[in-house]
Amino acid sequence: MSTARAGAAPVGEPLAPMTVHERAIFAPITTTGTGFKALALGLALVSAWALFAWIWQLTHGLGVTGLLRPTYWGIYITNFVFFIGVSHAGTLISAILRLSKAEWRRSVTRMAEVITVLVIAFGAGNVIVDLGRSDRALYVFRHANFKSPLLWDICSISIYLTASTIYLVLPMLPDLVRLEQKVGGWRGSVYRALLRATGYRDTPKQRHRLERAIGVMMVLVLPIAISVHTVVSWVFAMTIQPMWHSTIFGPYFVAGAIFSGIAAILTFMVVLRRAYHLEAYLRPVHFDNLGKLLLVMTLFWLYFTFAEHLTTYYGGEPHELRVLFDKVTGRFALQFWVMVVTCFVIPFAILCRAKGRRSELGILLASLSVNFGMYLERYTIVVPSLTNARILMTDARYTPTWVEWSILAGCVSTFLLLYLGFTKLFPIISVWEVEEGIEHGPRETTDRLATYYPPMAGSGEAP
Amino acid sequence: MSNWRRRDFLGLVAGSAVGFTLGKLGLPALLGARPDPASTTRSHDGLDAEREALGVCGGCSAGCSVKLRIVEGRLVGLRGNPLCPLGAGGLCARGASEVEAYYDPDRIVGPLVRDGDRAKDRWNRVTWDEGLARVSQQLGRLVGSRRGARVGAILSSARGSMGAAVERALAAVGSPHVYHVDALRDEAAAPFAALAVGADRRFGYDLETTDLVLSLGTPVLEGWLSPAYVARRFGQGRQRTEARLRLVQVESRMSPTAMRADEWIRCVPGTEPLLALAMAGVLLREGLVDASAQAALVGLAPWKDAAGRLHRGLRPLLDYAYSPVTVSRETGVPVVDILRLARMFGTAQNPVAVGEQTAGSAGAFGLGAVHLLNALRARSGSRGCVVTPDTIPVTALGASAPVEGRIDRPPIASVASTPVWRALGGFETEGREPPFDILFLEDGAAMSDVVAGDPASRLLGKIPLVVSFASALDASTAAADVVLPSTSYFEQALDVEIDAGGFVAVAAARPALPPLLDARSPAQVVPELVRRSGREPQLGTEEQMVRYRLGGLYRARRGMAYGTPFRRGWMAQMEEAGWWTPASISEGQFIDSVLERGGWVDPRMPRPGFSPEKPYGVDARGRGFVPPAKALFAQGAEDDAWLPHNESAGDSPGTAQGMLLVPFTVGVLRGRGSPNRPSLLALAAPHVRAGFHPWAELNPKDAKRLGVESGGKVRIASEHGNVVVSLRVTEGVRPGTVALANAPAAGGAGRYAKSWKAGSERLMAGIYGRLTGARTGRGMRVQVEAEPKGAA
Amino acid sequence: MIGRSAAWLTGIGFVFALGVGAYSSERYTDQPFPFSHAAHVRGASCALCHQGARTGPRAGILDLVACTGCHAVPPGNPSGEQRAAWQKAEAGVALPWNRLYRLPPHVYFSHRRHVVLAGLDCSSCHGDIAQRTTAPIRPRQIVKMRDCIVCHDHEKVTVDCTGCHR
Amino acid sequence: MRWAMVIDLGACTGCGACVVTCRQENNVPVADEETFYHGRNLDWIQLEDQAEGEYENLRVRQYPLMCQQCDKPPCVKVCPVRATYRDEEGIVGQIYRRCIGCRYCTNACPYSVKTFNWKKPGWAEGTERRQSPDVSLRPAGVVEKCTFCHHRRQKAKEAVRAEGRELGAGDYEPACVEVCPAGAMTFGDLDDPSSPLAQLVQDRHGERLMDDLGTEPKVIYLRPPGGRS
Repeated sequence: MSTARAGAAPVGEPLAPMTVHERAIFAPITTTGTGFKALALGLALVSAWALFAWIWQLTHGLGVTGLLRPTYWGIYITNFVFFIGVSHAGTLISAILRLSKAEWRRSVTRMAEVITVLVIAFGAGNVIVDLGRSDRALYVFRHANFKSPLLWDICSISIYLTASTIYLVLPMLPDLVRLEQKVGGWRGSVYRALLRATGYRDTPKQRHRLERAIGVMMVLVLPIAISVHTVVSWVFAMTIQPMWHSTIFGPYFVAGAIFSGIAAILTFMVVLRRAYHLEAYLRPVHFDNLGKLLLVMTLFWLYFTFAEHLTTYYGGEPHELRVLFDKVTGRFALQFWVMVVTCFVIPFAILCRAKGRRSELGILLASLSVNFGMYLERYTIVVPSLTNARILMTDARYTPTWVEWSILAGCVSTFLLLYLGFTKLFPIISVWEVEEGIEHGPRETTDRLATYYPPMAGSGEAP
Repeated sequence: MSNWRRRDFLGLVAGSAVGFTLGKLGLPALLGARPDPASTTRSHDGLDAEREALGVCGGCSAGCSVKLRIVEGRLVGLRGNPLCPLGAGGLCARGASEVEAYYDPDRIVGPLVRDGDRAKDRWNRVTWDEGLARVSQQLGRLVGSRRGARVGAILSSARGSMGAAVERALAAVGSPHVYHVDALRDEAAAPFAALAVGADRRFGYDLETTDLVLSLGTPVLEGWLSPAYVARRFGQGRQRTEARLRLVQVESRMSPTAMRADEWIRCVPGTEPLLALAMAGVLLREGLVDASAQAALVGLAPWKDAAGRLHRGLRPLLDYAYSPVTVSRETGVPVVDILRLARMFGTAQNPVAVGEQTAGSAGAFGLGAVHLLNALRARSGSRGCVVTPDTIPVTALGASAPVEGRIDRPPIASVASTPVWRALGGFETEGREPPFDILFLEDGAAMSDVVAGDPASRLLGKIPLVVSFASALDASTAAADVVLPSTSYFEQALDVEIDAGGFVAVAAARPALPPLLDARSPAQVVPELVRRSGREPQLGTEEQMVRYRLGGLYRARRGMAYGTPFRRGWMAQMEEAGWWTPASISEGQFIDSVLERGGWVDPRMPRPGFSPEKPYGVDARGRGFVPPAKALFAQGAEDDAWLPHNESAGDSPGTAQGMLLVPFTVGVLRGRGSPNRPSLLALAAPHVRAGFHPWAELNPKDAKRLGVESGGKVRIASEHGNVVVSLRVTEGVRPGTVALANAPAAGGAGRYAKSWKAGSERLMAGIYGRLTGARTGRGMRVQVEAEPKGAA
Repeated sequence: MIGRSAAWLTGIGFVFALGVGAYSSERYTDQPFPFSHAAHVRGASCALCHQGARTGPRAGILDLVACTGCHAVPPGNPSGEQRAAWQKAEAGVALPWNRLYRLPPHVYFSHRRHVVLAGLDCSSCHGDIAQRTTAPIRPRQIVKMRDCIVCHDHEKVTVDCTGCHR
Repeated sequence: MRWAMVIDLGACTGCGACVVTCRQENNVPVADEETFYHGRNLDWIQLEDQAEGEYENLRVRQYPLMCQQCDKPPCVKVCPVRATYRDEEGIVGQIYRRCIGCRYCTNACPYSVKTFNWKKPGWAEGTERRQSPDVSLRPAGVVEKCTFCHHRRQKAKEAVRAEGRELGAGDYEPACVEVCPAGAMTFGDLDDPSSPLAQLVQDRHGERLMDDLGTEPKVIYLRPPGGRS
């Protein structure tokens, strides 16, 4: 373990040599290919277009969307739930992996945590875009009414944002120290400023305290993440709208969040592996394990969806049935059945065979289909219940307009842009964890294995 | 900013403090006082400048008195006048939307003269002098050449000061042609029904004590008579505990009236009169008819006339041709329902049967059958519901116009008159020259019977000069060469004779508001035209005309200014006993009190229409004739011609294959004034969520068969024309039939009403009931097919 | 020597504050015609001229026309423009005063309720106008909802939103 | 004091005068054809109907539907800024200056009677002259609803207090109640047993819309006695 030199490297000091892993992982930071520039430019264009669409909506009012009475929520609130769902990829999964000491987590955790931190902003941002009077958004704090699930939402999401940002930055500190020594140029001053702000110089004492902090955050982030998507589901479940007001929404949304979270990481792992040539660090075992997790979540999702729709159907309450049949056989049948196919049939078919889990194309296909499916799932939860109001009869149908699609596209493109930006500034894989794993991993694992079985005769250990 | 020392911080604080105080104190003095720009609005004289004024509602020809709320000279609200005998404080939807019509953004701002021929819809704005000159030249030429009779006026408002002024002015040039087209009354059927009452006089419905309304297709709750009056009586009747009003609606389509009826009798469209005949037969057979009423009717049993010829009696006809079984097969109504209805009608205390104003008119004899039911149930001493109020004793404005030469003579010499547009159509079909060189049209509602391509509309095209008084672009301005926009009723001094409620009343008001736009009332414009053409109509200002007419009420020593129901009841008893105690001393005071309270009413009970004591159409021995009564018999018509019978669908044209057409009129869009009212266009049919354009209704079974769905477009074609309208699929339509909306006066320009083109009246163009002359689509079959999306 | 940066800081602070001070200084409004309350009031109730206060929501101000009732000649030394306004007033044409207090359209505030029913004295909101010799040039304060709520709470009167919001 | 309304469906003729007058009284902008068919009209009260059965046994019940001024309003609970709330006298107010337009309350309301200003309300040229001074114009992006014409209560309270008495039955009624030609609507205080409203609720079979949802609505619909419709 190369210990960093005490104190910051004075300006102009020659850069220290990199280890083999550092060279591989720091490579994407320093070298930016033309493909990256083209992609960044494309994404920037989409984001600019989305900004134009939002300003257009601000000036012309929400009338430019397709929303109407009684379907008052549509694409924006679907975006909100979807992006908050995707955000569960990071902290929740990397926290679980760290807790369970799964050694294969080391090269995946940062990638996931970055998704969380960046995508929450777009989830909450969509609520602001959805407000009729976004200029009065701060009234939510000035005249807060804590009886409203929206307020619970705001609290839990802001806590979750802070917690996951801390949970991202803490494991980055050791890497920052290495970066500051080994990567110069303008990035150097950025790393120096960050390090000076935290005063972290990777001394053994500090490293020990860091690991204990990560341990605390690892435990703390789990309940917060669970609370976030439960509260997001309660925004719908607390009303008495048919097929919203049901107890299954809490766990259903959390399962859905983990489900779309894993899908999101898998997609990013495949793309980053190919783009930044990280084949050495993202081995088939990663895809295999996460693929199994995704398979489990697919089944979980199917279980929850089936349970919800069966209870609604069997209960036979007229308003609920009207929404159910509108989903299953009515105006939303296409979205509903495409959702079932993309959320269960395709992922299950690919992931249940090891070959599927290990093949790059299989994983990409499965995760993209789950991402798409989960977006449709949120759409078929939000819109049909509102369209089939209990007594208001209306023939007008909600069809999203270009403004809504542009803002959705803008959210995705800006998120990817930020993600790319992150990879250009910080290592996407946590170098010190990987190296620590290589050194201490095998020993720790074997020690741990030993504790699983009865002590060998004569080894002198306590049973 | 690399390293902050305490000194830097102190420096910043000191600098800011000094700067702020200087800014707060010194600068305004330097720049000079700047008045707050937003504060230059006028401060008011303390009071909110809010006042209330009385007016007459111009939404239809009923003449409800309304109370206007005017804040700072702006008309802001409208309520019913609590003293009004019609609405008693309530208003119908059209009345409530009068404020919207008053501020209609597409209202005509000033006199217009057409630029180019009538096809091109381009107008030039002119001053009033130019506009009047354009018309008075032609009028002068006619008057000069002794052909003053070739001037006509067709008005849509009820008889009143404006109608009298126009009549008086045209009489001054020797023309008798002032006709009233009344959207509320079935213009053609009303006189015919009066014939059944045996007296050529206005007749009405006094619904105060009615406990059963049997409606054979009449849209009772959708703009029939005066909607405010009918709604009030219906509401009171339904909230009574004893003798609660029941409404039975016989109609093939579930209209808003059928929705609220106690019973909705689903019959084959157009066969409503058959039910009336079957019920009459049951009443007679089961003796549910008052003996004295039966005795007063001639023609029930076979009888001999003065010349000794034997005539068939009505009862054998009813028993043979209209027994419940045959009628049940024809109408689709189960026999048990026919018997139950007849007994219900027979045992009700104060029933009334109504059959007028059905879009597919029930035909003359259908109305005869409906009023036969009323005649059979008339009892001595009962007030009855069909009443014949006396004439309203307003003083006529000078000599009344000559009668001969009027064009509304019917084809058969009977008292009934023919709708003026049907009569004009007659000129066209017979190839005669149009009777007018100048025609005045009050507004689109005056042309509600005219449909593009009709003989009447073709004749209208031939009339050299058509002048419209409409206040907004509508059907009449489309046909006109000169538009002399009329002021709103709230800007005129006027009185309107009320004949909707069967009682005798006149609504009157002074101008509540100054003219909003450069408009004048026809009551000023027509006399002015006549003066400029060289004749003198001897008419004063509007206010003088109104006061002169109201003077007659005082001299008639009857009635009182609008008052509370208690005062009306008390005054009625006094008048019954022969006393008349006006609250005011002089005629001037009486007229002022009438204008201040909104109108004049004669509270005495209107005389019942049918009553044995006063037989109708008396024969030699003083006995009345079975409706439609004596006049037809007098012309020696064949027996079955004058006895009430059902004009079978066979003899009305259009027996081609296809679905039965059920035309219906949209209640809120019926009436006069601006058609461009978004609130009403949105209220056309809340139960099928239709509005702003005509629509068709199909039963789900038919829709599936035709492969169309709600919201799509369908093409409906008959021999006379075809229409593409949006479709609504609803269970309220009888399988095998297609219901099609129409609101003739609603069509026209204006940003809200622009897509209300022709509805079912286009399909029925040119088909008129033989006797009544009303447009009828009874028993007409049409082809219905889906219109591919994206087509026209 | 206080050092270069400190001098800079004071300068920037000064200019910045100058602008803030100027901008936030209340605008003030003068009236088209001079009027001295002191000369007219002498103990009479405000509602004598502002009759609206007793009868309805708006207090209102008498027009210049009323002044021509007593004054034969425009009082004080009127400018040419004021003299013309006076001639018009004598002919009965009202001269609009400039409004000081702005009532937002969503607020229902009635003078009668506060003056007659609550028996408040005019000075409690408008301050001591009676002694002024010149017309007040700015509202005593820009009335915000806070001010109403404070007084309503103090007087234990309802602070129900639908009471004043419309 | 709990203001409530009774609508006698036996007497209501479905003429729509209440709908037109409400728009006029409360400065609700009119909807043109495109807004109407796009489901963006802002009516605070509208004629809603429930149909059952097929042509042979079809029964349709049409009734005016406005905010039911619930005693346990689901919309008040969910409003994040307390812009909609139940006032001291049972009317659910909507404060347009605080509403942030999140439309959570419109989704929580089972009756869907809250409307939303999708765009800056358009007043055709000249029609702004018919705006009543008593009610403020709502900006774009704000939810609006029927408040039983509470601006009339403000003026009525002032007038009544000036006469030195408290608000009694008949001093204040919404515009729709005043204009109803059939006299089908009665308005009054549910807590005052002597008011005509309370008697009507007891004598006739009063029915509340979806009262199994626990919202305790205060608009009571009377079915016609014995009538089959």
